[in-house]
Amino acid sequence: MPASSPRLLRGAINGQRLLAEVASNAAGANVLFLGTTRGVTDGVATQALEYEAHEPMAVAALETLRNEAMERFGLLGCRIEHRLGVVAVGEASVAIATSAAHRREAFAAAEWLMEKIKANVPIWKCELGPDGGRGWVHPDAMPGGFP
Amino acid sequence: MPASSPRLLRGAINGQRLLAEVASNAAGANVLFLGTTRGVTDGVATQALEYEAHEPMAVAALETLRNEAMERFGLLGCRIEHRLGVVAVGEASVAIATSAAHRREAFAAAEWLMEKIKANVPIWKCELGPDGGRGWVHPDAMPGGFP
Amino acid sequence: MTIHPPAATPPPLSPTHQLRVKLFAGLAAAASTRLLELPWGGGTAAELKAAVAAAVPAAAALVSSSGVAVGNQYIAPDATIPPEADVALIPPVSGG
Amino acid sequence: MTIHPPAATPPPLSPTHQLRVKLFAGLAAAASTRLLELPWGGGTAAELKAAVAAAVPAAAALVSSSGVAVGNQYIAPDATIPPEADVALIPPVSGG
Repeated sequence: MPASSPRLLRGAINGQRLLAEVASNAAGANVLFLGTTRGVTDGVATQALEYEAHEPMAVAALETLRNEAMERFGLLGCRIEHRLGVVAVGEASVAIATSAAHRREAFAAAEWLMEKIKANVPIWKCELGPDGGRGWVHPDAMPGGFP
Repeated sequence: MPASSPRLLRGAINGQRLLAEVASNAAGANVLFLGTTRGVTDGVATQALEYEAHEPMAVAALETLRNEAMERFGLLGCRIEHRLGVVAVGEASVAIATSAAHRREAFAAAEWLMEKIKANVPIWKCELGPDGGRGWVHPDAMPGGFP
Repeated sequence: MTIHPPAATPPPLSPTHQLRVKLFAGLAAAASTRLLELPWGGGTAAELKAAVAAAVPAAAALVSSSGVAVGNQYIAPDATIPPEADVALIPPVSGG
Repeated sequence: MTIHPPAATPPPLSPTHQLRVKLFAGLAAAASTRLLELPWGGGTAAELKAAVAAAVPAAAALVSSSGVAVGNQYIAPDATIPPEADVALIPPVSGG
């Protein structure tokens, strides 16, 4: 698997390293997105989030999305990482780094990837409440577009 | 001037520090944009870029834009830095870090700020060619909206 | 006399053949397992979902809104699931 | 008999009063200076641009597409420039 392939990891995400990995002398624009655990969502306190994935399927889906983003937006570089396990408030659960000649493509690709990851990639979050409560998050929408 | 105020600086931009400065337990989304010097633009080789500014006016304009972005996009944090002097190929000339509860606002604010900075803030770049040639860049459009 | 069936035709599956279905997140919590074993005589993805819902009634609603994957790919509701398939039920995702 | 003009009326500027105009980037390069001194009897931003273009013909085209700032603010073409103003010509910007 190439070094640029998406990764699921249990340690902390290093955004600075991802930016360095997408750097290019042909790039005028570099975007790093970090999705972080909020301490409060819709008025409910969160102690931490816990993530799990269908790992081989998630890695394959992320690789497919990365390749599509590289082509669709003419990117020069693209790195995707997603945490698994417990992610404390303030820590990053997902990171996307993109580079392109111009900023529109770098921004659009990072946003597009986040939309697709949240809609299609088999990764799930569990809310860990301050009282020890656990709740898996399953939006109403169907994954994969099948009714 | 508050620590969150925009800065013009002659040393390297530290994107990681800017992200740390916009971090918040209420943030679910953090975006860092780095505009970097391209080695080639429209087929012409660039050795480096050199930036200058009407410094007090540029800092005031950036502060006004930052305050407007904070309000318009409901940001939790926003930092802006722009280099002055010579910026080598691959180095960042401008950095914007935003944080918000949700990603749409964090992305939109960073894009909006870059549009406004490029259109209105009195900063100029000079292309330094490999043969020692220099050329100030002045787009056809008028600054400040005055014909 | 010995009858040799055509080599290309596999023997019919016993209805007690066990299919192993990977479960995740709320489905695994509801079923109290990450790997559900089901008697499986063959059928479609939609039929598999019905069989899982019958085996784990507490997860029926979440099963009905789940997709089915074989290997690393989602499959359509009318696609057939081979007996030895690497099958997973994919409840609505929430990564990011 | 001595005539006292009303106190609120400043004495008329000598036409040889010097206004200092900050120049940047291509304007500074064309004028070979970052601070242009101009005889200035008062007038609008548009009149200042005409005076700068006349003083630095090599920069005339760029001056015509420049804005005028007093202090940290752009001013409109018909706005008056006070004699001691902190004036700058702002050619089209290219930061970022």
